[in-house]
Amino acid sequence: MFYREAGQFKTSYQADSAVFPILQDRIGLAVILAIAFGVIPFFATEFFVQGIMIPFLIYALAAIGLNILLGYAGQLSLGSAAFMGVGAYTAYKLVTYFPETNVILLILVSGFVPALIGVLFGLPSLRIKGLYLAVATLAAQFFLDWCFIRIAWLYNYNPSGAIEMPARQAFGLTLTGPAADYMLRYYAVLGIVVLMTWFASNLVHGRIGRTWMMVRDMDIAAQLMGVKLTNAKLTAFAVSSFYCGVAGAMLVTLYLNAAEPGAVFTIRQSFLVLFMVILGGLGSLIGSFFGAAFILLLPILLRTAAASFHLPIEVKNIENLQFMIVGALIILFLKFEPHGLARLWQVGKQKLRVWPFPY
Amino acid sequence: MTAFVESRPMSAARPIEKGETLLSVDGVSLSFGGVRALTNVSFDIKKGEVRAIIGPNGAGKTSMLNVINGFYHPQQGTIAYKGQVRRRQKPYEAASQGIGRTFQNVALFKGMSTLDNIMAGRTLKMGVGLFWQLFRYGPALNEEIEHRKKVEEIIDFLEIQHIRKTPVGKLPYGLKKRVELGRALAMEPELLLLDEPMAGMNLEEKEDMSRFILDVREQFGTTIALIEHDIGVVMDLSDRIVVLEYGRKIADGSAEEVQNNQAVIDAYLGVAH
Amino acid sequence: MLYKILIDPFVQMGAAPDLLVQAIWDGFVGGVLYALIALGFVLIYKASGVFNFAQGIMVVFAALALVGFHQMGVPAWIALFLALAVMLLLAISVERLVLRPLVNQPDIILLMATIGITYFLIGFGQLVFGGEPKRMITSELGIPKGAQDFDVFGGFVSLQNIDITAAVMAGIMVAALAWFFSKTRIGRALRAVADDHQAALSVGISLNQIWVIVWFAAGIVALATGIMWGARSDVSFALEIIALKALPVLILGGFTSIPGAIVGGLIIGIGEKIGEFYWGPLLGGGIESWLAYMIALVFLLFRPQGLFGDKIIERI
Amino acid sequence: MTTAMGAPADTFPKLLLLNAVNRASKPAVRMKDFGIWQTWTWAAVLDEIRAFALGLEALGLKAGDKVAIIGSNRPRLYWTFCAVQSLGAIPVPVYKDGVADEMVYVLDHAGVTFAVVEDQEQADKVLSMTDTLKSLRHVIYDEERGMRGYDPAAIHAFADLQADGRRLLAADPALETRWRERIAAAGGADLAVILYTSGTTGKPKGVMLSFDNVVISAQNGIVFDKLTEAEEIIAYLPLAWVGDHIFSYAQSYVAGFCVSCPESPETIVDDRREIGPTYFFAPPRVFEGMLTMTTVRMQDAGNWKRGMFDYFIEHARKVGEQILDGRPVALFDRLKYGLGEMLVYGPLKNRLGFSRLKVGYTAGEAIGPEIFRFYRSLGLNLKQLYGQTEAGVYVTLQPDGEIRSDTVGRPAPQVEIRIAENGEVLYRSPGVFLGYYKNDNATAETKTADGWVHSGDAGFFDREGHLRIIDRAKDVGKLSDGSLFAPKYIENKLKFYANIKEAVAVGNERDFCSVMLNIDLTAVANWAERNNVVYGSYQELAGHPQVYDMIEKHVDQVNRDLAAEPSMCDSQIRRFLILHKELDADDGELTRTQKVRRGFIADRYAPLVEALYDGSAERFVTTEVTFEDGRKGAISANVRIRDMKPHPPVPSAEAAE
Repeated sequence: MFYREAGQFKTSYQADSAVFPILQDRIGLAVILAIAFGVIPFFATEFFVQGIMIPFLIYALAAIGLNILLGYAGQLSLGSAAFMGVGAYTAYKLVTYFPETNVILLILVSGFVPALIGVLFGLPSLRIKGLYLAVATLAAQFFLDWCFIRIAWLYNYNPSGAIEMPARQAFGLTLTGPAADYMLRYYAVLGIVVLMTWFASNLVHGRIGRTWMMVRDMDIAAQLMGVKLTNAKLTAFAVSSFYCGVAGAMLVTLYLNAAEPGAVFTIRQSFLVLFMVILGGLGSLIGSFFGAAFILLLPILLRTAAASFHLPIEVKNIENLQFMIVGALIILFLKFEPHGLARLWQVGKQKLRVWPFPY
Repeated sequence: MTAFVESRPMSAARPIEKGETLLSVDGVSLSFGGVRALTNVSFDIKKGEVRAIIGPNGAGKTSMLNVINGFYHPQQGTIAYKGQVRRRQKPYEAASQGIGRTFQNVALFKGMSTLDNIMAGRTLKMGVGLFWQLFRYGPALNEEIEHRKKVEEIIDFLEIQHIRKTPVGKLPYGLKKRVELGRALAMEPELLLLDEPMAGMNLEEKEDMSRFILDVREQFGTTIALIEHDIGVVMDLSDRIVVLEYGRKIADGSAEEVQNNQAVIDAYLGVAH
Repeated sequence: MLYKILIDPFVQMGAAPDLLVQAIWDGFVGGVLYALIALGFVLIYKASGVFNFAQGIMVVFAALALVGFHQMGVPAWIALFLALAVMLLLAISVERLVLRPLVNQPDIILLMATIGITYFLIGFGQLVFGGEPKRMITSELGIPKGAQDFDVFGGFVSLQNIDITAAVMAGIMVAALAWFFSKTRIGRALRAVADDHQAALSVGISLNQIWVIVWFAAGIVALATGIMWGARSDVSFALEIIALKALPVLILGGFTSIPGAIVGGLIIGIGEKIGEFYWGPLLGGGIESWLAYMIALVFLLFRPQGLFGDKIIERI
Repeated sequence: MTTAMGAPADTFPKLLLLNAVNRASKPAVRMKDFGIWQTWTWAAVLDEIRAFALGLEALGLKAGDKVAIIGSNRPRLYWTFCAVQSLGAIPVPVYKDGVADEMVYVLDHAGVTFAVVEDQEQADKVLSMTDTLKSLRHVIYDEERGMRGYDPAAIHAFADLQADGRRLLAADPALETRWRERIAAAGGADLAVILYTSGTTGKPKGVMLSFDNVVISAQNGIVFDKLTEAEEIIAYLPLAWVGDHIFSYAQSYVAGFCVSCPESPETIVDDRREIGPTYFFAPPRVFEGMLTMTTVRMQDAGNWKRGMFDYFIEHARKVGEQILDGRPVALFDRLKYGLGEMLVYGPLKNRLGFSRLKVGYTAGEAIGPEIFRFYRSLGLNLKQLYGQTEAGVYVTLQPDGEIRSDTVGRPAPQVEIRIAENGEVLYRSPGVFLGYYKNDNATAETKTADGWVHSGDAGFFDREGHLRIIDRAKDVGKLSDGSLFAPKYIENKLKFYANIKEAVAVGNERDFCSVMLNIDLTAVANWAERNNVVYGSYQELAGHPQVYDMIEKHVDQVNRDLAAEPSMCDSQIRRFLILHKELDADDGELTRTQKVRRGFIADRYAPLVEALYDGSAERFVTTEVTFEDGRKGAISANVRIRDMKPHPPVPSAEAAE
């Protein structure tokens, strides 16, 4: 309906293969970015920024990470939280060793360690597929989670076993530690997420992304097109773990400030990210945002609904309801819309494009 | 105006000049856990010819292609490609040596568009690394555009412009087959293996596909080995034909020779063994 | 250090064989429980090709239902039957609401659906029965308490009666399943399903019925497992994590083999006990949480089809 | 419009040279090829044309030679016009999908020595005629696919000729000077092009147009509609049609705007949407097709959406044209129209590719008033013009704000019109053709010594000074009771219905009017699906009783309309039938521009016409058909006839919908 594509013709391949070839989409993206950078900081409450926007962006990045592996390269992983954890602990160690260095830089660099470990645990994917691989990634989940508890060096021998973020700066502004300003953190998280989403979008639209999708859709044919499965899968593991790692690093540095041993990067967390990907849409970057928003907002919505309708629901039961709803939605989506919310978005967009004709 | 009379397009069946041997299969045997798929099969493929492999169901035709492709490794026998005998070759190595392939049951990347599927065929020829890919700029973009041009030539050649951006999952069967041929062509193969390129097509689609196959040879000089069930099509298209039955070669020669071969007639009429 | 890893543990084993036997026994009992979970899994995988991630949570759910009914004042044995009824209801619902709509979907989709079931059951179970840990109604069901002590190699080994009961029950259950599969009409049909869906239809049983039957069978196994497990510790959702151990068991045993599930369960159970007991201290303890997966992972690299699975031949 | 030297740019080669200087880096032509819109600037076009012209010259093309151009709308074929003209030779575009007989007649009659063709298909067609075409020496093809193995002495690739031209030019730069001198030497009065009219009767006639004819006509059209070099148009009509020649070639050169050529016939709709033309020309058939497509697709829409669509279309019908014409409209209606623009009209125009349309024209034959109003009510500045090949297109044009669906407008600039006593329209203008090629008799019959041309159409000026065309002068007849019988008028009313594709009315010198109809397969098949009507073939569908019932309602509605008009009341349709086959240009039933050839059809289906008047309820007929490849066959069917009850005359002038 809002699309007026008549007259938007492409005279170069560069324009034709752009990520957003339609003018209206580019405008839409610009509006969203403008709201994220310019409107939210000035009109949103602290709770909204600190309690919703920051975790939403961080989890969206984690979901992008898993989506690269599962949605684009077709490799199931149940260990995303562990890779987030590796990123978190790397960041913690880095800020300990390099207190003067720009913390944003350290957060980004933190992705390299999980990338390496991701490749290590991705090695079995060369021999095994699908369901078996899921079990292999569980090994990563439990082993790494165990490491976070048992290897005292990781938490600087803190007697409580927890990590606590010291105050660190970037560009002369304090971003971490309990005293950091939430708005500065928001900008840091937003900047990192936008940058990395842009990178991810470039990757999946280019040669490497195509290779991943080839492996996902038909690995035999991919080999006969000259794809080395080893390289393709391990790159996916590396990039995916890098993204999860950076998300994990942001989680402790810019959101939680601290992490109790064995409480944050658990298998439940892995499932949470997995659900974001499934509900949001396999193989869709925007879906990762939808999925993260949905999973994070659901408890808030439930609580609000319970409060506004004066339903006699205890707090713990809201959590239980949330479990049930998520579980049921997973099944419903798999049945009716395996490509998740992103697919609904796509269909909606397509409907608007062919409007007034039926889709 | 006499010149015009002689200048009809060349007929499809006209034999082209025999070239050197491109691929030779020598005494190949293959079995899966005791089940024999191929037994002592030998034949060769010459540069520039259309070579057909025919035979009843279960004759081992697809296994033969898989051996050539490096997907299966024969227990006995050798395969020499461009004069070089190869050992336990991986499929992607076969691809990098110029062997392209289509499949019996269309093996397209179903989550991707026609364009991306054919772009996938260019994978081997692309190589700009992660850094530029992240920015989709500079070498990465140039490479993408350069290969897009090649891909567009193939799209033009196969007359599939109208489905360029359609996800392949939505295409009718005949078009899927055509896209798959396009994907194989994008590799610019020297040897193109076609596994039943016309299976499940109607007469008109078969005619189109036959024309494309001959055009491929004419335009790109590609050597073609194909498996096909439609004997009429095979006879029209191929220069030479290998006939397999129960994993053994029972005949090899021109369409005429094969047609008059008693063993072939028996195999096709289903004489009991 | 190398000495500590390679030699010292074996010296310890030799020095105190009674402790070794005790460790093996403890591992054996844990292994039996793993094996039972894996068994329920294999049942479902064989008949419907579904990788049932929810098998672990079904164990918890079944045990919770049993205890929950009892807490509501229902006598233990009736609660047992009610719990069975709940599992039947679950089997029917799963078939209706999950399997039937998702028929012919890729494996990975079905796996994710069972993760959905897992979450649903967690929420539903806690909502209905409460999330706090509960005591299993061991004595009410007549399961013996106490322990038997045996003299071994100069020391003594203590076998809990509960554990013995568990082992015996597991044995009975495996035997019953074996009998069911080979001697009954439905059992034969189930086996046929694994090989050929058409063949099963010709026996006169619809696929949907078969799915209900195997899910119910898996539910019974889950209830039995839940009772045993609950008797050893509390009934709580912490079991969920432990139940995931069934997955490495399956990797070892193969997804389709009942003997594989048993042997795999025992290997994992004994292996992780011994590993924890002798090597754990070197690593700071708690290696039980991942050792099983690591064993499975290493195993996968060398024999992806499992001990008893069929070799996977990839056809193009 | 003068060249650098100050001489008037009165030929296309001169205009090209001018544009290559003044608009050197502006786009001149685009074609969607290899997935993107490949673009040539005016400077690039000059280079291409010069290279090709020099190549042609080297091959022996001489001034006065005739060059056939056969193919679809491709930049190279358009360049051929100018390249040929730059050498003083004459381009002769030919309908590419014509049957061989027709084509061979034209090529032979024109005496072409060169043929520039699109691809192998057209090359083969021309080559198959070489026995007849003694004068043909060379064939040049654009698309190289499949062209290996042809004799290189007589058949050449377009690109190869250009390469020759470029090589020669590099070797001898003076060639260019001589080429430019020759261009400068030509003048506006010279013969520019020969366009063969498809003709409703008889053999095609070659209309000779001078540069002046075409350039001045084109210029008049540009001034009239204030066209600029920024216009975007899409070329999709046959090259041999005067409309395309003026709009896609002449006006592009004169105004300097860019012409876009679609990728393939299957992608025209998408390509049009991508380009979003600002200036668009189409015969009524195209607009009918789009409306049918819209109607059919909207029938698949959900209830609420269809309801919304119908609601706003209804509103547009009420106020859309007033708003377009700048007449006063109530504020509320205007707001509602604005909402409709957002929800329906805007998106619909976007889907049709008309979001940027500045002015659109329909011509060739009368457009159904409802169809015409539909587009105008959406806010599209669609206008009618009346034109002929012999006039260099323009005879009359509708000025902005004076648009009526039933008139064709005022005389175009520099055109004089008078009505002959028998009602025939005569015109005289600078665009009036030189004569028919090698056919002085026909020229004498059509064009008087003082330059007046007989249009062959009957018409009159209304009180506002607008010309109304009733029909072909010779087709307007009378029923046996003496009342007026204007078959085309009736046919157009019928064709407004999406389900009716063609209609042929008979009744001249007879007691009453009856019609033979063609159903529209797309629309009726869709209808059949929704109504569970099972059918196996077009023929079966056409003869289906339920289809007859549905069509009967349409016919009845037309009768109701006719009853409302005093002069037409007596020619209400009393009987109708649905033809068992689609009228087809290959069978000679339609002209190449898809007009029905009424006389031919009446002869061909004489048994059916007889049945219409002898009271039969059905008649068995066998009809010969020509297939695409030229083979012939026959189909037979039992065609049913329905009787209709005439409506009494309605005193009020208000026609029901």
